[in-house]
Amino acid sequence: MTGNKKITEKLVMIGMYVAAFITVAALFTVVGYVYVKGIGAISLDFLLDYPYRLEFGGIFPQIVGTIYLAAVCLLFAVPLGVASAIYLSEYAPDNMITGTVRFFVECLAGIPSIVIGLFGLIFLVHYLGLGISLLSGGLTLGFMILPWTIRASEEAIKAVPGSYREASLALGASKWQTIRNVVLKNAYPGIISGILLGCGKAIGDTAIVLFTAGSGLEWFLPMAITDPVGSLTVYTYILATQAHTEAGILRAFGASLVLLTMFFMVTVTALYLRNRYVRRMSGW
Amino acid sequence: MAVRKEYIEDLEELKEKVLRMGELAKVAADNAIKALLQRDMELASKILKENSVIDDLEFEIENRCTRLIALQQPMAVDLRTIGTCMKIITDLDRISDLAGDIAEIVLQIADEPHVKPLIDIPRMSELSQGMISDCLNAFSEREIRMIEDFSERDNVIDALFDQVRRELMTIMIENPRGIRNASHLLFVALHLERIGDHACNIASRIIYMVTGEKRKLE
Amino acid sequence: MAVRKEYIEDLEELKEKVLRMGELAKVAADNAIKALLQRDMELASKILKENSVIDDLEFEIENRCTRLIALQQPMAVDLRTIGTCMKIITDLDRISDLAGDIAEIVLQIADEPHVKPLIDIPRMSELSQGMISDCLNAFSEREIRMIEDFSERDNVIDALFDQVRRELMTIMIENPRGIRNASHLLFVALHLERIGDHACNIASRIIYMVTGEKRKLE
Amino acid sequence: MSTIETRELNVYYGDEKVHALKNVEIKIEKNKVTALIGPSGCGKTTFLRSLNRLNELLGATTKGKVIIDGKDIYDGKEDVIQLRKRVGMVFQHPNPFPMSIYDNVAYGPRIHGVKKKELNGLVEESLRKAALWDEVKDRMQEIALKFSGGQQQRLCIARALAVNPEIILFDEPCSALDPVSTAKIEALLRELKHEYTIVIVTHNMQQAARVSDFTAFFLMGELIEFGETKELFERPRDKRTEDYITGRFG
Amino acid sequence: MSTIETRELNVYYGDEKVHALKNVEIKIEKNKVTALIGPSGCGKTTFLRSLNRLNELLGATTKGKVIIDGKDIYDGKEDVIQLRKRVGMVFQHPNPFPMSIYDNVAYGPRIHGVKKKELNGLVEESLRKAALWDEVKDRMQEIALKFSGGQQQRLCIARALAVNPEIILFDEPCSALDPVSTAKIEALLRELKHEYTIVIVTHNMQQAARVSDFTAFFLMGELIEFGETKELFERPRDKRTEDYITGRFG
Amino acid sequence: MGVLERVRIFKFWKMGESIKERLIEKLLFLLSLSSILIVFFIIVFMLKEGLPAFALGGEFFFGMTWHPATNQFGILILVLCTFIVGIGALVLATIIGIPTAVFLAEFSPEWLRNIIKPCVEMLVGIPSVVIGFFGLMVLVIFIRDTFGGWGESILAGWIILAIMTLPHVISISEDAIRAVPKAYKEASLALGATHLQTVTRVILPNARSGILASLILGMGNAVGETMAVLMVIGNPEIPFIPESVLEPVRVLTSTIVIEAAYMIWGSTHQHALIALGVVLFVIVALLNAITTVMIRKGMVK
Ligand SMILES: Nc1ncnc2c1ncn2[C@@H]1O[C@H](COP(=O)(O)OP(=O)(O)OP(=O)(O)O)[C@@H](O)[C@H]1O
Ligand SMILES: Nc1ncnc2c1ncn2[C@@H]1O[C@H](COP(=O)(O)OP(=O)(O)OP(=O)(O)O)[C@@H](O)[C@H]1O
Ligand SMILES: [Mg+2]
Ligand SMILES: [Mg+2]
Ligand SMILES: O=P([O-])([O-])[O-]
Repeated sequence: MTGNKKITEKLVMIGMYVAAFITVAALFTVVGYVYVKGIGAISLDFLLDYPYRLEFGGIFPQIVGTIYLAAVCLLFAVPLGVASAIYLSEYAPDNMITGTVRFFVECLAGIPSIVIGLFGLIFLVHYLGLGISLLSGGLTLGFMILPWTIRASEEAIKAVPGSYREASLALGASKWQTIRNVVLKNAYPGIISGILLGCGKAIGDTAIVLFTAGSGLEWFLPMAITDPVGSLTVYTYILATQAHTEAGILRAFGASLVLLTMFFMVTVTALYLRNRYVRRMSGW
Repeated sequence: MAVRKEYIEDLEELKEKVLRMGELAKVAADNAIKALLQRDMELASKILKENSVIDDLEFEIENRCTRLIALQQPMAVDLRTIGTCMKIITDLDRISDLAGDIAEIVLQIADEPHVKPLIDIPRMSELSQGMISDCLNAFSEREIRMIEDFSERDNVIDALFDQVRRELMTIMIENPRGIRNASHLLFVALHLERIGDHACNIASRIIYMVTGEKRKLE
Repeated sequence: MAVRKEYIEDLEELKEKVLRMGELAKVAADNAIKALLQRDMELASKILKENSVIDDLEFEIENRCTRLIALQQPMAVDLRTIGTCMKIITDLDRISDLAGDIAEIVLQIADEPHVKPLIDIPRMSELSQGMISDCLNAFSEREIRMIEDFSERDNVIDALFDQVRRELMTIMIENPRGIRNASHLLFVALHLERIGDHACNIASRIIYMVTGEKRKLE
Repeated sequence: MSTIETRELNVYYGDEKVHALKNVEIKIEKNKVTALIGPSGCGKTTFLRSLNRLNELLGATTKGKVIIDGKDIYDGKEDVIQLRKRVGMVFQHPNPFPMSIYDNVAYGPRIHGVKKKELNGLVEESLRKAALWDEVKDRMQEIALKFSGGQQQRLCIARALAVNPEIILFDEPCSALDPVSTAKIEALLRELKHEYTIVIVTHNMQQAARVSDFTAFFLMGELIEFGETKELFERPRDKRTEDYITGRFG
Repeated sequence: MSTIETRELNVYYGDEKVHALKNVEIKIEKNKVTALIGPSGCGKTTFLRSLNRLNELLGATTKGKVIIDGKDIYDGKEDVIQLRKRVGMVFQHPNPFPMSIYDNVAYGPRIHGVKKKELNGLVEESLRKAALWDEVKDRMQEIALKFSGGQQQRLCIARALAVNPEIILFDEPCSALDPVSTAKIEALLRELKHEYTIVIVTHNMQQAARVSDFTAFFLMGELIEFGETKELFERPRDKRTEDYITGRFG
Repeated sequence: MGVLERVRIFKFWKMGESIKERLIEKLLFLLSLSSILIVFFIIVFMLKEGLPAFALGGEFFFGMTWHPATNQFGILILVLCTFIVGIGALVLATIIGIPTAVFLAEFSPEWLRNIIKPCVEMLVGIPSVVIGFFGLMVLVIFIRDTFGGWGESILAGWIILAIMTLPHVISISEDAIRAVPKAYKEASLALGATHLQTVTRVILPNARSGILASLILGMGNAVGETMAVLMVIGNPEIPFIPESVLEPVRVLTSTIVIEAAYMIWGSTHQHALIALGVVLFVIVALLNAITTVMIRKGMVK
């Protein structure tokens, strides 16, 4: 190998190290900054109190509201999504129609959440008169993650080797028995991990919640499903853009910190499950 | 854990069959000379009748060998063993055929006494019997010590044959009435000499089987 | 497109070698009788010398067969062909040995005239030569028509042998001085009869090779 | 322990574009091993899979009759679940489920509602029949994928045995295995034929000749020759069979 | 056209947890075919890959010497690129690049800076040597993956030949092929040995006996016996070799 | 008689099975039908609601001014700015993301990969409001202090969006690179190619379609991203064509969020906003469709 070639190779290597470093640095900077800034805001009061105007009180209703929203969203999207995935990948005949259906599902998976939020605002909140509420917010979030759930479940189901299906059928198992005992049994970690990642999306979404669920500073817990509900993202957004006091900004950081922490818990669980699943499928 | 159990069992069975065939050929040759000595026509007919058993056995062994070779891809000592089996059964068959030839001679000359007391012919027979026995032992034990001296032993038989021939020739010249009997005895001696040769063939095959080296014993 | 080209070439080569060996054995047997008729000691020695060529050929063919079987997994007609080759070379070797035996006899009796004009012995030789030729043709052409009647042809040889024997016996009784020569001629006739038998063995092998059916010709 | 007979069996793939089996008529005897041989793509697998209607999974169209124990399995009345219970199958690549050894074998019986207390005995018996018991009896709870290819394949056999089939189909069961494992599976096949009717696809003619009683030779979707293995390999009747088994193909 | 000699060759995997080769000493002659046989997991592939240092990819640690033409390739001074140029390799599964036939063969020469105008001749010559030219000469621009397994494997051989190696390593080159393709590759090996030193791993003993001049038998990482193929298969010196080649293993 | 014998007598067949099978299939069908209907309904509904705005025709699609107060609804500049921000971010993400992906898939030591990979995966889903907040508090101020101007600018949008797009680009590219069969790599190395040659000549060409797909998908994400962008790009009242990267702009998403708060029900403004959403949706859907097709093609080949 000529010297020239060697030097080029060295340079390319250095370039790659730099790129990788930037990527990692981006994460650590953002997260680190939020944690460092936000840790000062964290106290029991902050976590358990109700907010009062822009710069007072805590974020208890927002934490609970975020959880409520995620719950409603999952309650709606998961059964529909998983069932659709099973039907599409195991039962639906492989023809033009299912092909088109899949294509649209894929498309919807990429729709910006803001557009879905707009739909929720106009259709659910106004046309159906559900108002700005937990129900509207949860459903709209559900719309957003529905295609995501379908896709993730389908992928997990497809990852189960066809040979398992054949083996089961050849043993005289019926189709549903095969799906339940072989396909789902092997796909469920993948499915759950997909759902959790969707859940993370729901927790982190701002625009939809802002349009359909509440204005962020709710100082009460929703008593009914038709009550408005607060959320950490909107709270952060409002404070970040409208509070101009130290205390307000600090609260925004505190809320971000809590939000990030919740998000990390969900994501780490999802990634853990997925890795275990991948390992298992690859034969260990 | 034993792999290819069936194959190894098949090989064992093959060897047993060969030994059985060897035993039968040996007994036939032995009986042929017994019948000659005692001019026992019944024994002679029995040998001829039993010849077909040996033929069938040869046929069966040959089929087994082909089957083993074609299907089991034997290698090294196994391949030599099977090759050896295929070859020595030809010799064994020839031995039993020669025994049959002797038996036929017995049937033709049993009605009159021999022109001379039979001494060297039994000696030849004894020697060749010993060689066959040793072959069979060597084969079953994979031990070639006792068959390495076959060249000398065959030489002894050849020498005896020459002696018998000269003797019978003299008798024929001296006693024309004994010519028929003598010429038959001459054939018997020739056949015994041939049995010795076949034993040598078998021995050199067995040496090859055990050591992997070709050595011609003659 | 020819698959396993090398294997098929090997098979062809094998067959050629066998044919060559057959040719050599046949020539040896033919020459042995020629030498006997003309009491040609030189020719007889030549036969004995060339015997080792045939032995080497047999050894080589056998090795080739083993190699082909062990490595190429022959099936059906190929397997039968190789098996047949392995077996008929034994018979061919025996034929050439018997030719050698006749040649040795020639060396012993060439110094004196034969006790009788040789008519039936050449007839026997001619017949057995014809049988060997037909075998070789049948083998190379895979055509068994000409060898299916070997039983009858062998019977003719056997009958001739009986006749020669009876004749020689009479001569011996009548002319004791001719006994040495006559007994040698007796052996020659016996050897020719054996050559016929070997030809029959070869023929039944070839029939098996071509048709896949065992038929005993005797 | 059943006979299989096909009448004018035709199988097509993809809207009859590929005619994979052409008028196959064969009679497979019970308690025998029948081998299917032929060059790649000749329809061996297709034939095998038409015997337990697993072909349907690949979108094949089947015409003609496959008569198992006197009943045509394509007459529309046959229950495919029952059929597949009676006709077990072992595939080319070992495909145990990613569960424990025990669960793999127990899978079929559980599906078919065998009682829990009978399960242990059944699992053991099946593993014994598959000559695997001694190797795994202390490792029943380990995940099947940890075992060697040969062990996995025998596990698949045990799994098939556990639902108590009458016929077992093997599609090149040894092609992914080393010679030692292959020898074990072959020995197993010889054992199993006393209780089951066995049909096996193989590319290896020596293997076919070693393990089978009958052999069928397929060529381009047609059944060219069918008969006793010994006969077929020693004296094939058809020139094409001979050319194939002597390696002169093409 | 080179000799290979190893001295106290030891190879470990995964932080020396697996001792895959133990003190292997062997001398491979030039212009001969040397076959490596042995049961699964005995280290054949590991040995082969230690000859072109492809083991390093799998995180293997190598100790001892591998001397090719008098130079130890593990002495730290050897340029691994040059080494691999001299020591070509053909893998178990045909792995042509998903490019045209032409580009596949031209890949190596291009990497090594062969001029464009020399390329055509080189490609043709390599394909001829690999006995593939006649089959592909009118289809040079077609993508390689369209061809049959056997053709792909010969293409891989042509690709290896194109960088003009001295030694070629084959790791079970026929195990994924049908008997007909196998026969062609074997014929090719016999041709190639006139120009190259060949080392081949095979599970098939008949194949080893058919194509090789020398054979090495490995067992659990050790070289048990090495010698002329004819000798080794007819008269193995070691009991373990004999047990293995006669199928009495274990 | 073994257990198997007894099992043979056991009656497996339960009448319920086949009915149950069919019920389950019907249920699954209904559920999947409803989710498909929801998807269709959302699309159709949005189209219908946006119709009055689309009816404006050229005025809507090619109008240069977006000023609801004066009933001017021209989206051209919005679309343009959206692409300016999106493409810039994508370029940044490509420059950093692709080498990172190659590094992760081919060169990184195992331990380092175990650190970087989870980071990238975490980065994917970090709530955009958090990143936007960070951008607002740090980046905007930094830009204002360093380069002058408002700080809330295209440049800030680029950087923030690049951070958000980066993980998508890296993950999908890395998967694509890893999906290239190891056999190709071994073959190339065995021919004496260096690792880098192998990567550039064999691995990257084979991962090409996957990598391109990752870029297009990244673009879709950038275009559709809302909160983070909204918080850092300034959003001037009346959108204009920017002349430098330090100027604030307004994109499709931010316009929707900001104006949805005060739109009047049933007004053209409302329809125009929905139409904006539809345009956004169509752009993203097109990009996604291209990606899907490319990934499919890559796999088939
Ligand atoms: N799912 C399928 N769709 C379309 N054609 C198919 C399908 N499966 C098989 N075929 C075609 O049907 C024919 C028979 O295939 P089959 O798999 O039965 O062959 P085979 O004898 O098992 O071959 P092999 O030995 O390679 O397994 C082939 O031409 C094949 O291309
Ligand atoms: N990448 C690896 N990491 C750890 N251990 C390995 C690795 N590759 C091989 N081994 C181990 O090294 C030993 C030798 O393996 P190798 O692949 O050389 O065997 P082989 O003789 O080629 O077997 P086969 O015939 O199955 O290909 C085996 O015990 C194997 O488990
Ligand atoms: Mg098949
Ligand atoms: Mg290997
Ligand atoms: O077969 P022979 O008796 O002539 O050796």
